[in-house]
Amino acid sequence: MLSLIIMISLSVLILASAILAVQTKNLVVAVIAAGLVSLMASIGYLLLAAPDVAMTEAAIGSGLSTIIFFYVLNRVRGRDNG
Amino acid sequence: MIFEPIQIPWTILGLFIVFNVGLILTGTVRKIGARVGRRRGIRIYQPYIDLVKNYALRSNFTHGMMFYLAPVFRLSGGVGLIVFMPLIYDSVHFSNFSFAGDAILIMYFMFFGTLGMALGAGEGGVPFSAIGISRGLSQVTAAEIPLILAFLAVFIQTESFSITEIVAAQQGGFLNWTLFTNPLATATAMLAFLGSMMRSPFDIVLAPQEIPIGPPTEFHSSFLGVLSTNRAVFPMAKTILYVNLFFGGATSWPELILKSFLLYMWSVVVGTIYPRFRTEQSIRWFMKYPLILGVITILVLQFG
Amino acid sequence: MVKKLFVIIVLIGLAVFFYGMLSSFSGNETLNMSAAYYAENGAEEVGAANLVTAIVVTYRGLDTLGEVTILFLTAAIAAFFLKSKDNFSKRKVKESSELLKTASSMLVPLIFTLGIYVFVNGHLTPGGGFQGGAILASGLVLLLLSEPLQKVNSVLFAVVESISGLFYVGIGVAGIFLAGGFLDNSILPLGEFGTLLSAGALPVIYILVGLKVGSELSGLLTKFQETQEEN
Amino acid sequence: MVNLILINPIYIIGIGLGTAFLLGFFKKGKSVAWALMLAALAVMTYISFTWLWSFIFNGQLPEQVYTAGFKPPFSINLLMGKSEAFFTFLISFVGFLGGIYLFDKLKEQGTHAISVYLILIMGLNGIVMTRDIFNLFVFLEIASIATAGLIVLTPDIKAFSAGFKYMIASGLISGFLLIGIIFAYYFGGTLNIDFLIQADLLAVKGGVFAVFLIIIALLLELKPFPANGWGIDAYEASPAGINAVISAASAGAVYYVLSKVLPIADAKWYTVTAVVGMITFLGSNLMGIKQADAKRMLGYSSVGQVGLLLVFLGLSKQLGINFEFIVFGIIISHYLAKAGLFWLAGIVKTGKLKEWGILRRKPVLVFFMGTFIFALLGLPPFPSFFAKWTLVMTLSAAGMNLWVGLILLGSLVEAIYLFRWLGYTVKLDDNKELSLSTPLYKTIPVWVFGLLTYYIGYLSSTMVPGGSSLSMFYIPLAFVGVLFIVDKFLPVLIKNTVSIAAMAYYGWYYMADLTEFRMLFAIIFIGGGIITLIAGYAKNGKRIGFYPFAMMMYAGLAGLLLSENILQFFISWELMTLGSYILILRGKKSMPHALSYMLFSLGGAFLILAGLGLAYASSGANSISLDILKNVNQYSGLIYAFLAVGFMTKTAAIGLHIWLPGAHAEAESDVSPMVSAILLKAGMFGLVVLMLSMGSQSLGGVSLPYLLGWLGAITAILGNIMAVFQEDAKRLLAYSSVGQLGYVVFAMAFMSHLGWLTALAFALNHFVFKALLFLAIGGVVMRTKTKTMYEMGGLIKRMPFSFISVLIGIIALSGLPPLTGFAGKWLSYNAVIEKGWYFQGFLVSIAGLVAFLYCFRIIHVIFLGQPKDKFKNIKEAPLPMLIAQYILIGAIMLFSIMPNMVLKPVGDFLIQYFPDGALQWQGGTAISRLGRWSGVAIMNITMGIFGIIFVWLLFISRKAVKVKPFNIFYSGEAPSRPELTHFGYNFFAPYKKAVGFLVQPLVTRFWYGLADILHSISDLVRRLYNGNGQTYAFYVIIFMVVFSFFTIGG
Amino acid sequence: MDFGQIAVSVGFLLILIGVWGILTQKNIIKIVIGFSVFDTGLHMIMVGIGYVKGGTAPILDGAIAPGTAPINIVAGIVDPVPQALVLTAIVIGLGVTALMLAYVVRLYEDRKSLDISSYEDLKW
Repeated sequence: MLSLIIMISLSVLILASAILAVQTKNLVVAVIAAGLVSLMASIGYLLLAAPDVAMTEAAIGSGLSTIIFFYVLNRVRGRDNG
Repeated sequence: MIFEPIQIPWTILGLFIVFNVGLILTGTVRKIGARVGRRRGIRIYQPYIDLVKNYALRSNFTHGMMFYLAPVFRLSGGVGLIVFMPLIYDSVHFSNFSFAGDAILIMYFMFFGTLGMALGAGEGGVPFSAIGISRGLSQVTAAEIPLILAFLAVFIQTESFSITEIVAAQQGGFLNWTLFTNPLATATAMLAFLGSMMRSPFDIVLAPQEIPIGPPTEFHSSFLGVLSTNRAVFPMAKTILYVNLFFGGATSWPELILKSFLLYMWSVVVGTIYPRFRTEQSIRWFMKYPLILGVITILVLQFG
Repeated sequence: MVKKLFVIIVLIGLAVFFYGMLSSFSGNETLNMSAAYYAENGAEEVGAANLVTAIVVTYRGLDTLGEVTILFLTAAIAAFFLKSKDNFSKRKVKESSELLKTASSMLVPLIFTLGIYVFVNGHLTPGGGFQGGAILASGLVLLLLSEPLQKVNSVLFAVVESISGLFYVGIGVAGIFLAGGFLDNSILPLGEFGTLLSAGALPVIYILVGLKVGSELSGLLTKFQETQEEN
Repeated sequence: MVNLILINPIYIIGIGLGTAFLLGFFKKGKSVAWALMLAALAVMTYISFTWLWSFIFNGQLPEQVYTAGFKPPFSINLLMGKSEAFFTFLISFVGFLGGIYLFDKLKEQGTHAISVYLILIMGLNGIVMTRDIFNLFVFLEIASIATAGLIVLTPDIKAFSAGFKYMIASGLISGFLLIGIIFAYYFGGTLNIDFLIQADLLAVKGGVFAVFLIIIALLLELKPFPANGWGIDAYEASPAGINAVISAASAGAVYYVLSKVLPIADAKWYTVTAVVGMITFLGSNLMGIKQADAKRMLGYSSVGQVGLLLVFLGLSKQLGINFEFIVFGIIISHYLAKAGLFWLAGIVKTGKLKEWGILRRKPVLVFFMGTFIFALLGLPPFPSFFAKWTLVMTLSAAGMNLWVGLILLGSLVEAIYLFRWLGYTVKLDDNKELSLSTPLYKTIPVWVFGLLTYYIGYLSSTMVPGGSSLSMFYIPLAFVGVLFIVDKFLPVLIKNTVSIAAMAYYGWYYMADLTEFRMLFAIIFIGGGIITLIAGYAKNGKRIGFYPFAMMMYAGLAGLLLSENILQFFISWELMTLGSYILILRGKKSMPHALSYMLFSLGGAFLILAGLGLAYASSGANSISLDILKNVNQYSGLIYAFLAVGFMTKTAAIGLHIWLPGAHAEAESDVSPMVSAILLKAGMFGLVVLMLSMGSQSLGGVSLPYLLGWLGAITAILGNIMAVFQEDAKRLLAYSSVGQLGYVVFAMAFMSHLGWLTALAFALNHFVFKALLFLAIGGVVMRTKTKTMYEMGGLIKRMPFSFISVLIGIIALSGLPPLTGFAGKWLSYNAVIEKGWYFQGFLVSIAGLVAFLYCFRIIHVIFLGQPKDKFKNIKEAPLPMLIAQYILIGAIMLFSIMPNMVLKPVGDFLIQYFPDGALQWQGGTAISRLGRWSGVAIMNITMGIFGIIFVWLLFISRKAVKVKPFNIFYSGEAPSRPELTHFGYNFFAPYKKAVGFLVQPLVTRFWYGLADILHSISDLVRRLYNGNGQTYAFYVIIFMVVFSFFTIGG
Repeated sequence: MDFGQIAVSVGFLLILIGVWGILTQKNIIKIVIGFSVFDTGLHMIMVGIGYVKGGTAPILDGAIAPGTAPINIVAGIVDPVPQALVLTAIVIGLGVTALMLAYVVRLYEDRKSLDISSYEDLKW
């Protein structure tokens, strides 16, 4: 029962961050929100008995992709600001 | 019927008669035309004098090959028409060389002279002749269109192209003439006839006021002589064709001459009444009344 | 705005479609045919405790090879237009703080060890080549953050990448000769189930995958990094 | 056959990948890397080749390749069957040649690019071989990412934006594919395709969703219209060498995948595939019309071709045993042609179609370009022709006429832009500022594929049903081939002589046994061909590109006469069309006209094809003999109408005539007589075959010959009237041909003895005098360098021999006695009265009168009147042309004097078809029921009179002085439009004023209107492709949603 | 409610959100973010599909002791296949995202704009 509650609240959080990621004008917030989606999804994967996937999603989806996003943002924003 | 040498002298005789009749007819018609216009007019034998004068002229020049050939073409056309037509119905001697072909041949042979003439005139390089030719060809072909319809009607009616047979079908009283058996076709043909005779209102081709005398402008002396010879022969040939196709043909020379004269007069009468048409006016005119009449004739035959 | 309206309409259509799919999905009570087979025979045939790894590396080894290839492709493509133009050294880049430097000099070896651990134990515990590789790459990120001026030796990555790739293909081919087929892990003895040196060539393959993924991701990251420094 | 050692196909993937990884060591040695890549590709090609070889020749059975030592469905397995061997071979081979071609680009971008390229080829191979659906997904991803990477091989902004769009769309598509795959796994319990097929997903509730997603995603990968903007942009942006591989290899691979996966679905999905394919085929080709960029246009064409393949796939059940052959033909043609064309596009570099003239610097490449275009459009002797032929026959037999119609329609639309492009290349200016570099590594692939196109065409010809009968083409086509090879080296003199000798020999050896109609047409085709070739001696230099095509045309014409089955007949028809198209295209300003000629011809050919297909189906005899036309059971009216209209595109009946004037008028001086006097008769021959086989048929209660009669009559009169108003001499003659062929059709429609005699007399005459006139006028045009009549004048002095030719020609044309033209007229009157079609007959007579007008004009304005100063010293036409003319004059004279020589035998064999109403002959006199006509007598009498008068006139005017025409000019004023003051301009102005309304270019307006509409639609629809990646992605989603509604039903 | 079903529903919703982002956002980086959400959705669906009610992770030394009879293993674990597939899919997703971002960088360098409508050179 507890896990179900966790799962549902996790789902709500995932969806909320996803909407935030897609809708916000602030790119940094968007990237972080997208990373959060991945991170929370990886928690969800643990609940779904998929530790391998959880690790991968955490390392790659929320880790490396976010880093690449930031590299690109940095690159692009630096230009915008001056 | 096949060719026999004896036909040659008879044909030449027929040709000679037609030639003289044609010359006299020309003179007569001009005289009458003058009288109607309250002028004295020429002497009836004046055409003979003109002809001799032309042949006798000493000054003589040429433009080249086609210039030479033009009168030859022209006269061959006229003579050929006579030669390919049976003149007198049921006469062995005056059937000429009609074994060579039929009415279709005549229809197409009419253009032989026209073509040569136009070409010869063209070589002269005088724009007047070119203008005359353009007008002439336009008008003649326009007139020819209803004519073809009328001819077709006759062919269909008698189921033959042979002039002899067409005349034969009209024997036995004047009510058997095409004039009465197919008045529409005849009417069409008579309207078309006006156009081919180059008389007012369809005489713009020669239009003496604008372009000295049309296509033959450059021709004179013996060349003009040959052309004038043809002027006697060619209208006669056409008239005879009409007589054969629409007016019961002729069984004797007097009948032929009388009918030809009357028919000839038809164009003269109309000519003295109406003023001249411009070329496109003529074309439109031919495309209107005669054509409509002719088409009705054909449609009646085809679907009626 | 009209465009958004269209998008909404189409998305509703898509949602209806998805709803249809969802309602046809009723969850699983038992394993299906394939999964049951793996569950029953995986341990015996492959000798790996981690069934996911067994599937990834052997049963579906060709997928994994393809997947590694995709990363390779991405790095290669990014490389040929995100080229460094050798002018970044002229530019002044802000020095990183001492704290970051010290922290990273301590952390990086740890991270690397963790990564290696993860892929060496891929056949026993959760994790494996990809995860380990990714961890190696994140170690590198830290390195890059702390020492922006240090020219990362991209040649090293390329060599590691090529060698591991070649060996990977080589092991696969060896499978044809020594065992049942391409990428068969039984070219090496299966060993005792559950120990480090078991599951035949599986750990070797996973190590190669880990090295390859790590070097590829690192290569990719440095490409972005270098471009960033470029101007 | 030789046994080749088979190599495990997994090595294709192993070697590809291994080499790609190995390249990492060669960062500096780019040439070594490139060579390694080629070596790898060569080995990959060889592996596939060994398999293909064994499958074809050694009866090899398909072989499963297991990975990881386990059996499917639990591990991934690959399959090497015949299809796999074929497709992998295609992929690796184009990869290999493409690799050579890309030498400079790949070297420039370095080792990375080389390995990406290699991986692309490897991935495509994997796509073809794998039997596991998720593995398929992985390979698809590899291929699409590699493609996205190669798009930016020329790193400019366009390439990057195209690559980005490509990635958005393909990312979405592969996402949906993945959902489909995982659900398929859920419902089917396996990922192996074979097991999924057995699992019958559609039987499970919800399984349809999985099937839908998988199939729709694969369809989307094939870039269906309109959800394909991303693909098209990629084609435009990426380097041509890459496009060649994408178009030739990727499309083939994904197509094969779809055919592999489609069995998981049921019949409905096949229909969906066919419909999507058809929409794509039509839509993409429609888009192609408006394109100005070569690569983009080819992109549309590629997408269209794939659409066509999808149609076949969807209809595979209906195509039955012929499916493989059809797909093989279309795929291999697309493969060779599209790769070849893209390579050429890379050589030309400039994107703009109108700048392709620079390719002419390398005539061989233009030759190959033509080859590829013809192959793409399914013209013989290329493989796609045989495929299309089989397709139409099979579909017709299955009663699927709508599909046949749409496929042919789409092909026609495709022809519009491809032929326009070819026209630009052959005709438009060679822009000197552009450079054309043709390094060996770029031309070799083109050569290889070009030659392969021919070889595989030959192979296909042996595989098609009835293919053994095609050996009749070998000798003539081999001769054409030899001419192509020596074309560059030999002068006209030799080639002309050889050609004449070859034609004479061929005619003598193969065609002497022909009888009846075929003999008559053989005289026209071969005899006429030889005479017109004689005129060819007038040309100097080498005349490159003339003889092969002229001979090809004659080979086609001869083939028509020799053909015994519909396949031979149709191939001959197409060969003739092709040859003549190029001949016409050779003219100076003939580009647009050649295009419209080709389009009308193709349209006609397609109608013929459809008609033959229907006949094949309707006769039910499963035979392709020409006799099936005699045994049609149903659709007879439709077949008759199709074939008749098809043939009449060649005879240029009114409504279908607009190509003719330009094509004939702008052609070279000795090509005009070929196409006008000879080629048009091919259409007539078609009608002869049709009408003799099928007799009279009616459609919707209307007798078709009756309609033909009206059509012929109207064509005759309108064609002639239009001729009257032409200012251009050759155009005038061309319109006259329209009219003359109208007579022929009219007379044939009588279906009576006299009617056919008339038609044949007309045809024979037209052949002689039109050849004569075109040669004569051609000679004049050659000297004066103008075709406008009023700019000439007075040429009789300088060119008397030509004048005489024209004079004789026009007398014969206008049907004046005593020359031959009269024969036709006289016969036609007989036939008309007998048949009772008076009014139509009257129209035809008027047409004759009108002909007289233009005949006169052409001779008058050109040869008579004031000579022009600038032509003062002009020379008579070259001797060879005059010789040809005088041979024809001889023929006219002979025929005029002894018409019985030809007409009597013709009448004799006509009796067996039309026994009633034959002519009686008394020596040279023909006697019909209605009248008589003696050609000899008329000739003799006329000449007698003419001679006598001429001699007499010569005598009386012997002292005539020759003068020069007055030089009348404009009185010192220079008019702004000098032609207005020239009598020869608008010669028949009165007629124009009176009846000009009759010749309003209604038909022209109609076709141009149609073309405009087509262009506007194309222009409108292509606005869909607004260049925005988001919009493209949107289309992808819409496509999916819309199709989900149609297939799953909401 | 089954965890698997929840995961699949969330996955579908994520996909819808991602597609919404791809189709409506003007900024190309936002479009790539939309993609990454889309990808996460895909992965969730896949993992959800493989979930078996009450199953444990498919690792034989954790909840399931080594030596357990095969039939019991079958009863005890979740489906390992989708998990294997997801591993592959995640890495592929990373590749695609990285490549897209690389394109973004290049596009931006050329035109200094992140608006997708600035890149419509090729059309019609």
